[in-house]
Amino acid sequence: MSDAPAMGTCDEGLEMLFEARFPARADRLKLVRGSMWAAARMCGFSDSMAQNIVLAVDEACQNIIVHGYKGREKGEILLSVLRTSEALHVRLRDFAPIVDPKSIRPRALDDVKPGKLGSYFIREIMDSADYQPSPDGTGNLLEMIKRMEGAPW
Amino acid sequence: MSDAPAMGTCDEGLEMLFEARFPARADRLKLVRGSMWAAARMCGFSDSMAQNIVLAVDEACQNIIVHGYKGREKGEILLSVLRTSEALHVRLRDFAPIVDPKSIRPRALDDVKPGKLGSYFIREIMDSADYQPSPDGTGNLLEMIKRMEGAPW
Amino acid sequence: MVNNPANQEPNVIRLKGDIDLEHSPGVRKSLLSAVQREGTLFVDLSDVTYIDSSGIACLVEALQVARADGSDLGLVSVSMQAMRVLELARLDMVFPIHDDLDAALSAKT
Amino acid sequence: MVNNPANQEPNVIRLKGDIDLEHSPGVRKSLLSAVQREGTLFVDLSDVTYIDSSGIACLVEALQVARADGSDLGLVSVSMQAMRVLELARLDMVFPIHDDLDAALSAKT
Ligand SMILES: Nc1ncnc2c1ncn2[C@@H]1O[C@H](COP(=O)(O)OP(=O)(O)O)[C@@H](O)[C@H]1O
Ligand SMILES: Nc1ncnc2c1ncn2[C@@H]1O[C@H](COP(=O)(O)OP(=O)(O)O)[C@@H](O)[C@H]1O
Repeated sequence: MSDAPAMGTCDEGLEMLFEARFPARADRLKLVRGSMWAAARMCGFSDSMAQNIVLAVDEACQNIIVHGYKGREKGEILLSVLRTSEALHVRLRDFAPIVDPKSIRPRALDDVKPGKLGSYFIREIMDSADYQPSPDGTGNLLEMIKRMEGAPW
Repeated sequence: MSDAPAMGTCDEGLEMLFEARFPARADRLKLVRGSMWAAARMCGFSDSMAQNIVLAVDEACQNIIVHGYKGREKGEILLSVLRTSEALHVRLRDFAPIVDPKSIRPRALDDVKPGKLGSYFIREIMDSADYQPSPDGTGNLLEMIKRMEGAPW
Repeated sequence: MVNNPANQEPNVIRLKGDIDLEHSPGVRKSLLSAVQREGTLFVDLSDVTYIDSSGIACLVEALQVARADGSDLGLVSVSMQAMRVLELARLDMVFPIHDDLDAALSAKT
Repeated sequence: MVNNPANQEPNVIRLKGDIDLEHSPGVRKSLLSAVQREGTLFVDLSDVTYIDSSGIACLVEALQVARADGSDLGLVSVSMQAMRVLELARLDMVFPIHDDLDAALSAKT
Protein backbone atom coordinates (compact mmCIF):
# COMPACT_ATOMS: atom_id res chain seq x y z
CA MET A 1 0.00 0.00 0.00
CA SER A 2 1.60 3.28 -1.00
CA ASP A 3 1.74 6.17 1.41
CA ALA A 4 0.27 8.63 -1.08
CA PRO A 5 -2.28 10.90 0.63
CA ALA A 6 -5.24 12.63 -1.08
CA MET A 7 -8.23 10.69 -2.28
CA GLY A 8 -11.86 9.90 -1.52
CA THR A 9 -13.01 10.55 -5.01
CA CYS A 10 -11.10 9.45 -8.07
CA ASP A 11 -11.41 9.00 -11.82
CA GLU A 12 -14.68 9.27 -13.77
CA GLY A 13 -16.85 10.59 -10.93
CA LEU A 14 -16.29 7.40 -8.95
CA GLU A 15 -16.30 7.82 -5.20
CA MET A 16 -14.08 5.42 -3.26
CA LEU A 17 -15.87 3.60 -0.44
CA PHE A 18 -12.88 1.53 0.66
CA GLU A 19 -10.00 -0.55 -0.60
CA ALA A 20 -8.66 -3.74 0.91
CA ARG A 21 -5.46 -5.64 0.30
CA PHE A 22 -5.08 -9.21 1.50
CA PRO A 23 -3.12 -12.40 0.89
CA ALA A 24 -4.78 -14.68 -1.67
CA ARG A 25 -5.75 -17.34 0.87
CA ALA A 26 -9.05 -19.04 1.61
CA ASP A 27 -8.96 -18.00 5.28
CA ARG A 28 -8.89 -14.28 4.42
CA LEU A 29 -12.15 -14.13 2.48
CA LYS A 30 -14.26 -13.85 5.63
CA LEU A 31 -12.36 -10.67 6.52
CA VAL A 32 -13.66 -9.00 3.38
CA ARG A 33 -17.25 -10.24 3.33
CA GLY A 34 -18.46 -8.01 6.18
CA SER A 35 -17.03 -4.85 4.64
CA MET A 36 -18.44 -5.74 1.26
CA TRP A 37 -21.90 -6.26 2.73
CA ALA A 38 -21.80 -2.93 4.57
CA ALA A 39 -20.64 -1.14 1.41
CA ALA A 40 -23.51 -2.63 -0.60
CA ARG A 41 -26.00 -1.62 2.10
CA MET A 42 -24.51 1.88 2.05
CA CYS A 43 -25.39 2.03 -1.67
CA GLY A 44 -29.01 1.29 -0.82
CA PHE A 45 -29.11 -2.39 -1.81
CA SER A 46 -31.49 -4.58 0.21
CA ASP A 47 -30.05 -7.00 2.75
CA SER A 48 -30.56 -9.95 0.40
CA MET A 49 -29.13 -8.19 -2.63
CA ALA A 50 -26.17 -7.10 -0.49
CA GLN A 51 -25.65 -10.76 0.46
CA ASN A 52 -25.76 -11.71 -3.23
CA ILE A 53 -23.17 -9.05 -4.04
CA VAL A 54 -20.95 -10.41 -1.24
CA LEU A 55 -21.28 -13.85 -2.83
CA ALA A 56 -20.32 -12.58 -6.29
CA VAL A 57 -17.22 -10.79 -4.96
CA ASP A 58 -16.26 -13.80 -2.83
CA GLU A 59 -16.57 -16.09 -5.88
CA ALA A 60 -14.37 -13.81 -7.96
CA CYS A 61 -11.75 -13.82 -5.16
CA GLN A 62 -11.96 -17.62 -4.94
CA ASN A 63 -11.29 -17.90 -8.66
CA ILE A 64 -8.19 -15.74 -8.24
CA ILE A 65 -6.98 -17.91 -5.35
CA VAL A 66 -7.78 -21.28 -6.95
CA HIS A 67 -7.27 -20.72 -10.69
CA GLY A 68 -5.08 -17.60 -10.79
CA TYR A 69 -2.50 -18.10 -8.06
CA LYS A 70 -3.26 -21.87 -7.87
CA GLY A 71 -2.67 -21.82 -4.14
CA ARG A 72 0.70 -20.10 -4.31
CA GLU A 73 1.22 -18.54 -0.88
CA LYS A 74 2.63 -15.16 -1.87
CA GLY A 75 -0.21 -13.96 -4.06
CA GLU A 76 -2.25 -10.97 -3.08
CA ILE A 77 -5.58 -9.43 -4.00
CA LEU A 78 -6.50 -5.75 -4.08
CA LEU A 79 -10.19 -5.00 -3.75
CA SER A 80 -11.49 -1.52 -4.58
CA VAL A 81 -15.09 -0.66 -3.89
CA LEU A 82 -16.40 2.49 -5.55
CA ARG A 83 -19.71 4.03 -6.45
CA THR A 84 -21.25 6.50 -8.79
CA SER A 85 -24.73 7.90 -8.21
CA GLU A 86 -26.04 4.98 -10.25
CA ALA A 87 -23.94 1.91 -9.60
CA LEU A 88 -21.59 0.03 -7.31
CA HIS A 89 -18.24 -0.78 -8.92
CA VAL A 90 -16.05 -3.54 -7.51
CA ARG A 91 -12.54 -3.97 -8.87
CA LEU A 92 -10.31 -6.93 -8.16
CA ARG A 93 -6.64 -6.66 -9.02
CA ASP A 94 -4.29 -9.64 -8.92
CA PHE A 95 -0.75 -10.41 -10.04
CA ALA A 96 -1.39 -13.95 -11.31
CA PRO A 97 -0.89 -15.02 -14.95
CA ILE A 98 -3.11 -13.11 -17.38
CA VAL A 99 -6.54 -14.75 -17.78
CA ASP A 100 -8.08 -15.45 -21.16
CA PRO A 101 -11.70 -14.40 -20.59
CA LYS A 102 -12.83 -16.97 -23.16
CA SER A 103 -11.54 -19.71 -20.85
CA ILE A 104 -14.17 -18.81 -18.26
CA ARG A 105 -17.25 -20.80 -19.12
CA PRO A 106 -20.05 -21.02 -16.56
CA ARG A 107 -21.89 -24.32 -16.36
CA ALA A 108 -24.95 -25.11 -18.44
CA LEU A 109 -28.13 -24.43 -16.52
CA ASP A 110 -29.58 -27.94 -16.45
CA ASP A 111 -26.27 -29.58 -15.68
CA VAL A 112 -26.27 -30.81 -12.06
CA LYS A 113 -22.61 -31.22 -11.15
CA PRO A 114 -20.39 -30.01 -8.36
CA GLY A 115 -18.25 -27.35 -10.13
CA LYS A 116 -18.36 -24.26 -12.36
CA LEU A 117 -20.87 -22.45 -10.21
CA GLY A 118 -18.71 -19.45 -9.27
CA SER A 119 -18.58 -17.64 -12.60
CA TYR A 120 -22.27 -18.47 -13.08
CA PHE A 121 -23.18 -16.76 -9.78
CA ILE A 122 -21.10 -13.73 -10.73
CA ARG A 123 -22.95 -13.32 -14.04
CA GLU A 124 -26.36 -13.94 -12.48
CA ILE A 125 -25.83 -11.40 -9.69
CA MET A 126 -23.83 -8.56 -11.24
CA ASP A 127 -24.83 -6.47 -14.26
CA SER A 128 -21.37 -6.88 -15.73
CA ALA A 129 -18.03 -8.50 -14.94
CA ASP A 130 -15.25 -7.70 -17.39
CA TYR A 131 -11.49 -7.84 -17.45
CA GLN A 132 -9.98 -4.38 -17.89
CA PRO A 133 -6.41 -3.61 -18.91
CA SER A 134 -4.34 -3.71 -15.72
CA PRO A 135 -2.47 -0.47 -14.90
CA ASP A 136 0.97 -1.90 -15.71
CA GLY A 137 0.11 -4.80 -17.99
CA THR A 138 0.81 -7.47 -15.36
CA GLY A 139 -1.83 -9.59 -13.71
CA ASN A 140 -5.55 -8.95 -14.01
CA LEU A 141 -8.13 -6.33 -13.23
CA LEU A 142 -11.70 -7.59 -13.08
CA GLU A 143 -14.40 -4.93 -12.83
CA MET A 144 -17.87 -5.90 -11.67
CA ILE A 145 -20.72 -3.41 -11.81
CA LYS A 146 -24.11 -3.58 -10.12
CA ARG A 147 -26.68 -0.89 -10.84
CA MET A 148 -28.46 0.47 -7.82
CA GLU A 149 -32.10 -0.41 -7.32
CA GLY A 150 -34.13 2.49 -8.63
CA ALA A 151 -31.28 3.88 -10.73
CA PRO A 152 -32.63 5.33 -13.98
CA TRP A 153 -31.28 2.75 -16.46
CA MET B 1 -2.49 1.57 -2.99
CA SER B 2 0.65 0.53 -4.82
CA ASP B 3 0.63 -2.29 -7.32
CA ALA B 4 3.61 -4.05 -5.72
CA PRO B 5 3.00 -7.82 -5.57
CA ALA B 6 4.59 -10.23 -3.02
CA MET B 7 3.53 -10.18 0.60
CA GLY B 8 1.55 -12.08 3.19
CA THR B 9 4.26 -11.97 5.75
CA CYS B 10 6.38 -8.90 6.37
CA ASP B 11 8.82 -7.41 8.85
CA GLU B 12 9.55 -8.89 12.29
CA GLY B 13 7.67 -12.17 11.85
CA LEU B 14 4.40 -10.29 11.49
CA GLU B 15 1.83 -11.96 9.27
CA MET B 16 -0.50 -9.62 7.40
CA LEU B 17 -4.18 -10.43 7.84
CA PHE B 18 -5.50 -7.53 5.74
CA GLU B 19 -5.06 -3.87 5.02
CA ALA B 20 -7.78 -1.35 4.33
CA ARG B 21 -7.63 2.16 2.95
CA PHE B 22 -10.61 4.47 3.29
CA PRO B 23 -11.58 8.14 3.30
CA ALA B 24 -11.48 9.68 6.79
CA ARG B 25 -15.25 10.06 7.07
CA ALA B 26 -17.70 8.99 9.75
CA ASP B 27 -19.79 6.98 7.29
CA ARG B 28 -16.86 4.71 6.36
CA LEU B 29 -16.18 3.32 9.83
CA LYS B 30 -18.93 0.71 9.57
CA LEU B 31 -17.16 -0.71 6.50
CA VAL B 32 -14.13 -1.55 8.60
CA ARG B 33 -15.78 -2.84 11.77
CA GLY B 34 -16.89 -6.18 10.30
CA SER B 35 -13.43 -6.99 8.94
CA MET B 36 -11.80 -5.98 12.19
CA TRP B 37 -14.14 -8.26 14.15
CA ALA B 38 -13.47 -11.22 11.86
CA ALA B 39 -9.70 -10.64 12.09
CA ALA B 40 -9.85 -10.60 15.91
CA ARG B 41 -11.91 -13.79 15.91
CA MET B 42 -9.36 -15.36 13.56
CA CYS B 43 -6.71 -14.66 16.22
CA GLY B 44 -8.74 -16.64 18.73
CA PHE B 45 -10.25 -13.74 20.69
CA SER B 46 -13.71 -14.37 22.13
CA ASP B 47 -16.73 -12.69 20.54
CA SER B 48 -16.88 -10.06 23.28
CA MET B 49 -13.16 -9.34 23.24
CA ALA B 50 -13.33 -9.10 19.44
CA GLN B 51 -16.14 -6.53 19.87
CA ASN B 52 -13.97 -4.60 22.32
CA ILE B 53 -11.08 -4.61 19.87
CA VAL B 54 -13.42 -3.31 17.14
CA LEU B 55 -14.40 -0.50 19.52
CA ALA B 56 -10.78 0.44 20.25
CA VAL B 57 -9.89 0.57 16.54
CA ASP B 58 -13.07 2.52 15.73
CA GLU B 59 -12.25 5.06 18.49
CA ALA B 60 -8.73 5.53 17.15
CA CYS B 61 -10.15 6.12 13.64
CA GLN B 62 -12.68 8.60 15.05
CA ASN B 63 -9.87 10.53 16.70
CA ILE B 64 -8.07 10.75 13.36
CA ILE B 65 -11.25 11.96 11.63
CA VAL B 66 -12.30 14.44 14.33
CA HIS B 67 -9.02 15.71 15.80
CA GLY B 68 -6.47 14.85 13.10
CA TYR B 69 -8.14 15.80 9.84
CA LYS B 70 -10.77 17.94 11.66
CA GLY B 71 -13.39 16.88 9.15
CA ARG B 72 -11.36 17.80 6.08
CA GLU B 73 -12.85 15.80 3.22
CA LYS B 74 -9.68 14.61 1.50
CA GLY B 75 -8.04 12.82 4.42
CA GLU B 76 -7.51 9.11 4.33
CA ILE B 77 -6.75 6.33 6.77
CA LEU B 78 -4.69 3.20 6.19
CA LEU B 79 -5.44 0.31 8.51
CA SER B 80 -3.04 -2.64 8.68
CA VAL B 81 -4.00 -5.70 10.69
CA LEU B 82 -1.17 -8.11 11.46
CA ARG B 83 -0.44 -10.88 13.89
CA THR B 84 2.43 -12.74 15.44
CA SER B 85 1.93 -16.04 17.24
CA GLU B 86 1.36 -14.03 20.40
CA ALA B 87 -0.47 -10.82 19.57
CA LEU B 88 -2.70 -8.89 17.22
CA HIS B 89 -1.11 -5.70 15.88
CA VAL B 90 -3.28 -2.93 14.44
CA ARG B 91 -1.59 0.00 12.72
CA LEU B 92 -3.35 3.20 11.73
CA ARG B 93 -1.57 5.53 9.35
CA ASP B 94 -2.84 9.04 8.61
CA PHE B 95 -1.55 12.14 6.85
CA ALA B 96 -2.90 14.70 9.30
CA PRO B 97 -0.70 17.09 11.33
CA ILE B 98 1.71 15.28 13.65
CA VAL B 99 0.11 14.50 17.04
CA ASP B 100 1.83 15.29 20.31
CA PRO B 101 1.09 12.13 22.34
CA LYS B 102 1.17 14.21 25.54
CA SER B 103 -1.90 16.10 24.28
CA ILE B 104 -3.97 12.91 24.49
CA ARG B 105 -5.35 12.78 27.99
CA PRO B 106 -8.13 10.31 28.76
CA ARG B 107 -10.77 11.46 31.23
CA ALA B 108 -10.45 10.91 34.97
CA LEU B 109 -12.29 7.79 36.04
CA ASP B 110 -14.88 9.35 38.34
CA ASP B 111 -15.61 12.24 36.03
CA VAL B 112 -19.07 11.80 34.49
CA LYS B 113 -19.06 13.98 31.40
CA PRO B 114 -19.85 13.48 27.74
CA GLY B 115 -16.35 13.55 26.16
CA LYS B 116 -12.82 12.11 26.34
CA LEU B 117 -13.98 8.50 26.38
CA GLY B 118 -12.30 7.35 23.18
CA SER B 119 -8.67 7.36 24.28
CA TYR B 120 -9.77 5.89 27.61
CA PHE B 121 -11.44 2.92 25.84
CA ILE B 122 -8.35 2.38 23.71
CA ARG B 123 -6.11 2.17 26.78
CA GLU B 124 -8.52 -0.03 28.69
CA ILE B 125 -8.95 -2.52 25.83
CA MET B 126 -5.55 -2.73 24.17
CA ASP B 127 -2.28 -3.72 25.83
CA SER B 128 -0.51 -0.82 24.19
CA ALA B 129 -1.22 2.08 21.84
CA ASP B 130 1.82 4.08 20.81
CA TYR B 131 2.78 6.48 18.07
CA GLN B 132 5.61 5.10 15.93
CA PRO B 133 7.77 7.11 13.55
CA SER B 134 5.85 7.29 10.25
CA PRO B 135 7.68 5.82 7.24
CA ASP B 136 8.33 9.20 5.60
CA GLY B 137 8.06 11.57 8.57
CA THR B 138 4.64 12.93 7.53
CA GLY B 139 1.42 12.21 9.39
CA ASN B 140 1.07 9.63 12.12
CA LEU B 141 1.41 5.92 12.68
CA LEU B 142 -0.41 4.59 15.73
CA GLU B 143 0.32 0.99 16.66
CA MET B 144 -2.05 -0.85 18.98
CA ILE B 145 -1.19 -4.30 20.29
CA LYS B 146 -3.44 -6.85 21.97
CA ARG B 147 -1.94 -10.06 23.32
CA MET B 148 -3.84 -13.19 22.49
CA GLU B 149 -5.70 -14.97 25.24
CA GLY B 150 -3.46 -17.77 26.44
CA ALA B 151 -0.29 -16.21 24.98
CA PRO B 152 2.68 -16.87 27.27
CA TRP B 153 3.33 -13.32 28.53
CA MET C 1 -31.05 6.21 14.63
CA VAL C 2 -34.33 6.82 16.31
CA ASN C 3 -37.43 4.79 15.76
CA ASN C 4 -40.62 5.76 17.55
CA PRO C 5 -43.80 3.86 16.74
CA ALA C 6 -46.87 6.08 17.15
CA ASN C 7 -48.56 3.85 19.73
CA GLN C 8 -45.76 4.12 22.24
CA GLU C 9 -45.35 5.98 25.52
CA PRO C 10 -44.16 9.47 24.64
CA ASN C 11 -41.34 9.33 27.17
CA VAL C 12 -39.80 6.21 25.60
CA ILE C 13 -37.19 6.64 22.87
CA ARG C 14 -36.20 3.58 20.91
CA LEU C 15 -32.75 3.71 19.35
CA LYS C 16 -31.73 1.29 16.65
CA GLY C 17 -28.77 0.25 14.54
CA ASP C 18 -25.23 1.50 15.06
CA ILE C 19 -24.96 4.52 17.37
CA ASP C 20 -21.60 5.62 16.05
CA LEU C 21 -19.80 8.75 14.88
CA GLU C 22 -22.08 8.84 11.82
CA HIS C 23 -25.39 8.62 13.67
CA SER C 24 -24.66 10.16 17.08
CA PRO C 25 -25.34 13.77 16.04
CA GLY C 26 -28.93 12.85 15.08
CA VAL C 27 -29.40 10.76 18.21
CA ARG C 28 -28.09 13.60 20.38
CA LYS C 29 -30.68 16.01 18.98
CA SER C 30 -33.54 13.55 19.46
CA LEU C 31 -32.51 12.75 23.03
CA LEU C 32 -32.05 16.38 24.08
CA SER C 33 -35.35 17.51 22.60
CA ALA C 34 -37.17 14.54 24.15
CA VAL C 35 -35.69 15.29 27.57
CA GLN C 36 -36.71 18.92 27.27
CA ARG C 37 -40.23 17.96 26.16
CA GLU C 38 -40.92 14.97 28.41
CA GLY C 39 -38.73 15.30 31.47
CA THR C 40 -37.91 11.78 32.64
CA LEU C 41 -37.03 9.59 29.67
CA PHE C 42 -36.50 5.89 28.97
CA VAL C 43 -34.12 4.98 26.20
CA ASP C 44 -34.77 1.52 24.79
CA LEU C 45 -31.57 -0.01 23.41
CA SER C 46 -32.95 -3.43 22.33
CA ASP C 47 -32.30 -2.77 18.64
CA VAL C 48 -28.93 -1.11 19.08
CA THR C 49 -26.33 -3.21 17.25
CA TYR C 50 -23.27 -1.14 18.22
CA ILE C 51 -22.47 1.85 20.39
CA ASP C 52 -19.21 3.77 20.72
CA SER C 53 -17.92 6.70 22.80
CA SER C 54 -19.86 9.20 20.70
CA GLY C 55 -23.10 7.32 21.40
CA ILE C 56 -22.30 7.05 25.11
CA ALA C 57 -21.54 10.79 25.15
CA CYS C 58 -25.08 11.53 23.85
CA LEU C 59 -26.60 9.44 26.64
CA VAL C 60 -24.45 11.12 29.30
CA GLU C 61 -25.29 14.60 28.03
CA ALA C 62 -29.03 13.85 27.99
CA LEU C 63 -28.78 12.34 31.48
CA GLN C 64 -27.11 15.50 32.77
CA VAL C 65 -29.71 17.78 31.20
CA ALA C 66 -32.47 15.60 32.69
CA ARG C 67 -30.97 15.57 36.18
CA ALA C 68 -30.32 19.32 36.12
CA ASP C 69 -34.11 19.62 35.67
CA GLY C 70 -34.95 17.17 38.45
CA SER C 71 -35.83 14.45 35.91
CA ASP C 72 -33.91 11.30 35.04
CA LEU C 73 -32.90 9.13 32.09
CA GLY C 74 -33.15 5.34 32.30
CA LEU C 75 -31.76 2.73 29.93
CA VAL C 76 -33.91 -0.24 28.91
CA SER C 77 -32.99 -3.61 27.32
CA VAL C 78 -29.29 -2.88 27.16
CA SER C 79 -27.51 -5.26 24.75
CA MET C 80 -24.36 -7.15 25.76
CA GLN C 81 -22.15 -4.90 23.64
CA ALA C 82 -23.70 -1.70 25.02
CA MET C 83 -23.44 -3.00 28.59
CA ARG C 84 -19.77 -3.80 28.10
CA VAL C 85 -19.15 -0.29 26.81
CA LEU C 86 -21.06 1.24 29.75
CA GLU C 87 -19.00 -0.87 32.14
CA LEU C 88 -15.74 0.12 30.46
CA ALA C 89 -16.80 3.74 30.94
CA ARG C 90 -17.76 3.00 34.58
CA LEU C 91 -21.22 4.34 33.75
CA ASP C 92 -23.18 1.17 34.51
CA MET C 93 -23.77 2.46 38.04
CA VAL C 94 -24.61 5.98 36.90
CA PHE C 95 -27.64 5.26 34.67
CA PRO C 96 -30.76 3.54 36.01
CA ILE C 97 -30.86 0.32 33.97
CA HIS C 98 -34.07 -1.69 33.44
CA ASP C 99 -34.46 -5.18 31.93
CA ASP C 100 -37.48 -4.22 29.88
CA LEU C 101 -40.04 -1.48 29.35
CA ASP C 102 -42.56 -2.92 31.79
CA ALA C 103 -39.95 -2.88 34.55
CA ALA C 104 -38.93 0.66 33.59
CA LEU C 105 -42.48 2.05 33.53
CA SER C 106 -43.46 0.41 36.81
CA ALA C 107 -40.23 1.61 38.49
CA LYS C 108 -41.22 5.12 37.42
CA THR C 109 -44.57 5.17 39.22
CA MET D 1 -17.88 -26.91 9.94
CA VAL D 2 -19.63 -29.94 11.24
CA ASN D 3 -21.27 -30.20 14.59
CA ASN D 4 -22.83 -33.48 15.65
CA PRO D 5 -24.21 -33.78 19.16
CA ALA D 6 -23.94 -37.37 20.43
CA ASN D 7 -27.67 -37.74 21.08
CA GLN D 8 -28.68 -37.13 17.50
CA GLU D 9 -29.91 -39.40 14.73
CA PRO D 10 -26.82 -40.83 13.05
CA ASN D 11 -28.07 -39.93 9.58
CA VAL D 12 -28.39 -36.23 10.42
CA ILE D 13 -25.38 -33.97 9.82
CA ARG D 14 -25.54 -30.48 11.26
CA LEU D 15 -23.40 -27.90 9.49
CA LYS D 16 -22.56 -24.61 11.12
CA GLY D 17 -20.83 -21.30 10.43
CA ASP D 18 -19.55 -20.23 7.03
CA ILE D 19 -19.37 -23.05 4.47
CA ASP D 20 -16.84 -21.30 2.26
CA LEU D 21 -13.60 -22.01 0.44
CA GLU D 22 -11.84 -22.35 3.82
CA HIS D 23 -14.23 -24.87 5.36
CA SER D 24 -15.66 -26.75 2.36
CA PRO D 25 -12.86 -29.34 2.15
CA GLY D 26 -13.64 -30.51 5.71
CA VAL D 27 -17.38 -30.43 5.08
CA ARG D 28 -16.93 -32.45 1.87
CA LYS D 29 -15.10 -35.22 3.71
CA SER D 30 -17.71 -35.38 6.48
CA LEU D 31 -20.59 -35.49 4.02
CA LEU D 32 -19.07 -38.15 1.79
CA SER D 33 -18.12 -40.42 4.67
CA ALA D 34 -21.56 -40.00 6.25
CA VAL D 35 -23.29 -40.86 2.97
CA GLN D 36 -21.12 -43.93 2.57
CA ARG D 37 -21.81 -44.99 6.16
CA GLU D 38 -25.48 -44.11 6.53
CA GLY D 39 -27.00 -44.12 3.06
CA THR D 40 -29.79 -41.56 3.09
CA LEU D 41 -28.66 -38.41 4.88
CA PHE D 42 -30.25 -35.22 6.21
CA VAL D 43 -28.10 -32.13 6.27
CA ASP D 44 -29.32 -29.56 8.80
CA LEU D 45 -28.39 -26.03 7.71
CA SER D 46 -30.00 -24.07 10.58
CA ASP D 47 -26.67 -22.81 11.90
CA VAL D 48 -25.12 -22.07 8.51
CA THR D 49 -24.36 -18.36 8.33
CA TYR D 50 -23.01 -18.32 4.77
CA ILE D 51 -22.63 -20.73 1.88
CA ASP D 52 -20.85 -20.23 -1.45
CA SER D 53 -20.29 -22.28 -4.61
CA SER D 54 -17.69 -24.45 -2.90
CA GLY D 55 -20.21 -25.34 -0.18
CA ILE D 56 -22.95 -26.01 -2.73
CA ALA D 57 -20.51 -28.21 -4.67
CA CYS D 58 -20.01 -30.41 -1.56
CA LEU D 59 -23.76 -30.86 -1.22
CA VAL D 60 -24.17 -31.71 -4.90
CA GLU D 61 -21.33 -34.22 -4.83
CA ALA D 62 -22.72 -35.94 -1.74
CA LEU D 63 -26.20 -35.99 -3.31
CA GLN D 64 -24.82 -37.67 -6.43
CA VAL D 65 -22.94 -40.29 -4.43
CA ALA D 66 -26.09 -40.98 -2.39
CA ARG D 67 -28.34 -41.30 -5.44
CA ALA D 68 -25.85 -43.54 -7.27
CA ASP D 69 -26.33 -45.89 -4.29
CA GLY D 70 -30.12 -45.67 -4.32
CA SER D 71 -30.08 -43.38 -1.25
CA ASP D 72 -30.86 -39.67 -1.06
CA LEU D 73 -29.69 -36.45 0.60
CA GLY D 74 -32.21 -33.99 2.03
CA LEU D 75 -31.66 -30.45 3.25
CA VAL D 76 -33.25 -29.29 6.52
CA SER D 77 -33.87 -25.77 7.93
CA VAL D 78 -32.34 -23.98 4.97
CA SER D 79 -31.51 -20.34 5.82
CA MET D 80 -32.59 -17.45 3.59
CA GLN D 81 -29.05 -16.93 2.29
CA ALA D 82 -28.55 -20.64 1.54
CA MET D 83 -31.96 -20.85 -0.15
CA ARG D 84 -31.11 -17.88 -2.35
CA VAL D 85 -27.85 -19.52 -3.38
CA LEU D 86 -29.62 -22.83 -4.12
CA GLU D 87 -32.18 -20.94 -6.21
CA LEU D 88 -29.46 -19.05 -8.09
CA ALA D 89 -27.89 -22.45 -8.88
CA ARG D 90 -31.32 -23.82 -9.90
CA LEU D 91 -30.80 -26.57 -7.33
CA ASP D 92 -33.80 -25.79 -5.14
CA MET D 93 -35.83 -28.35 -7.11
CA VAL D 94 -33.04 -30.93 -7.13
CA PHE D 95 -32.60 -31.45 -3.37
CA PRO D 96 -35.48 -32.62 -1.15
CA ILE D 97 -35.92 -29.65 1.23
CA HIS D 98 -37.57 -29.99 4.65
CA ASP D 99 -38.67 -27.23 7.03
CA ASP D 100 -37.32 -29.01 10.10
CA LEU D 101 -35.93 -32.31 11.32
CA ASP D 102 -39.32 -33.71 12.36
CA ALA D 103 -40.65 -33.12 8.86
CA ALA D 104 -37.53 -34.67 7.36
CA LEU D 105 -37.57 -37.79 9.55
CA SER D 106 -41.29 -38.40 9.07
CA ALA D 107 -40.99 -37.87 5.28
CA LYS D 108 -38.32 -40.57 5.32
CA THR D 109 -40.55 -43.25 6.83
N1 LIG E 1 -9.29 -15.76 -12.09
C1 LIG E 1 -9.20 -16.84 -12.95
N2 LIG E 1 -8.01 -17.21 -13.45
C2 LIG E 1 -7.91 -18.27 -14.28
N3 LIG E 1 -8.96 -19.02 -14.68
C3 LIG E 1 -10.17 -18.71 -14.21
C4 LIG E 1 -10.36 -17.60 -13.31
N4 LIG E 1 -11.67 -17.53 -13.02
C5 LIG E 1 -12.26 -18.55 -13.68
N5 LIG E 1 -11.39 -19.26 -14.41
C6 LIG E 1 -11.68 -20.44 -15.26
O1 LIG E 1 -13.10 -20.51 -15.46
C7 LIG E 1 -13.62 -21.77 -15.01
C8 LIG E 1 -15.02 -21.59 -14.40
O2 LIG E 1 -14.92 -20.95 -13.13
P1 LIG E 1 -16.06 -21.14 -12.03
O3 LIG E 1 -17.37 -21.04 -12.70
O4 LIG E 1 -15.82 -20.18 -10.93
O5 LIG E 1 -15.98 -22.65 -11.55
P2 LIG E 1 -14.89 -23.47 -10.74
O6 LIG E 1 -14.06 -22.46 -9.98
O7 LIG E 1 -15.74 -24.33 -9.86
O8 LIG E 1 -14.11 -24.24 -11.77
C9 LIG E 1 -12.59 -22.28 -14.04
O9 LIG E 1 -12.62 -23.70 -13.94
C10 LIG E 1 -11.29 -21.76 -14.63
O10 LIG E 1 -10.82 -22.59 -15.66
N1 LIG F 1 -5.47 11.51 16.36
C1 LIG F 1 -5.46 12.62 17.13
N2 LIG F 1 -5.00 13.78 16.65
C2 LIG F 1 -4.99 14.88 17.43
N3 LIG F 1 -5.43 14.93 18.71
C3 LIG F 1 -5.91 13.81 19.24
C4 LIG F 1 -5.96 12.60 18.50
N4 LIG F 1 -6.48 11.65 19.29
C5 LIG F 1 -6.76 12.24 20.46
N5 LIG F 1 -6.43 13.55 20.45
C6 LIG F 1 -6.57 14.51 21.59
O1 LIG F 1 -6.84 13.76 22.77
C7 LIG F 1 -8.08 14.17 23.37
C8 LIG F 1 -8.79 12.99 24.01
O2 LIG F 1 -9.32 12.14 23.02
P1 LIG F 1 -10.56 11.19 23.35
O3 LIG F 1 -10.32 10.56 24.66
O4 LIG F 1 -10.72 10.25 22.21
O5 LIG F 1 -11.81 12.12 23.55
P2 LIG F 1 -12.65 13.07 22.59
O6 LIG F 1 -12.39 12.58 21.18
O7 LIG F 1 -14.04 12.86 23.03
O8 LIG F 1 -12.14 14.45 22.84
C9 LIG F 1 -8.86 14.81 22.25
O9 LIG F 1 -9.78 15.75 22.73
C10 LIG F 1 -7.75 15.44 21.40
O10 LIG F 1 -7.38 16.69 21.91
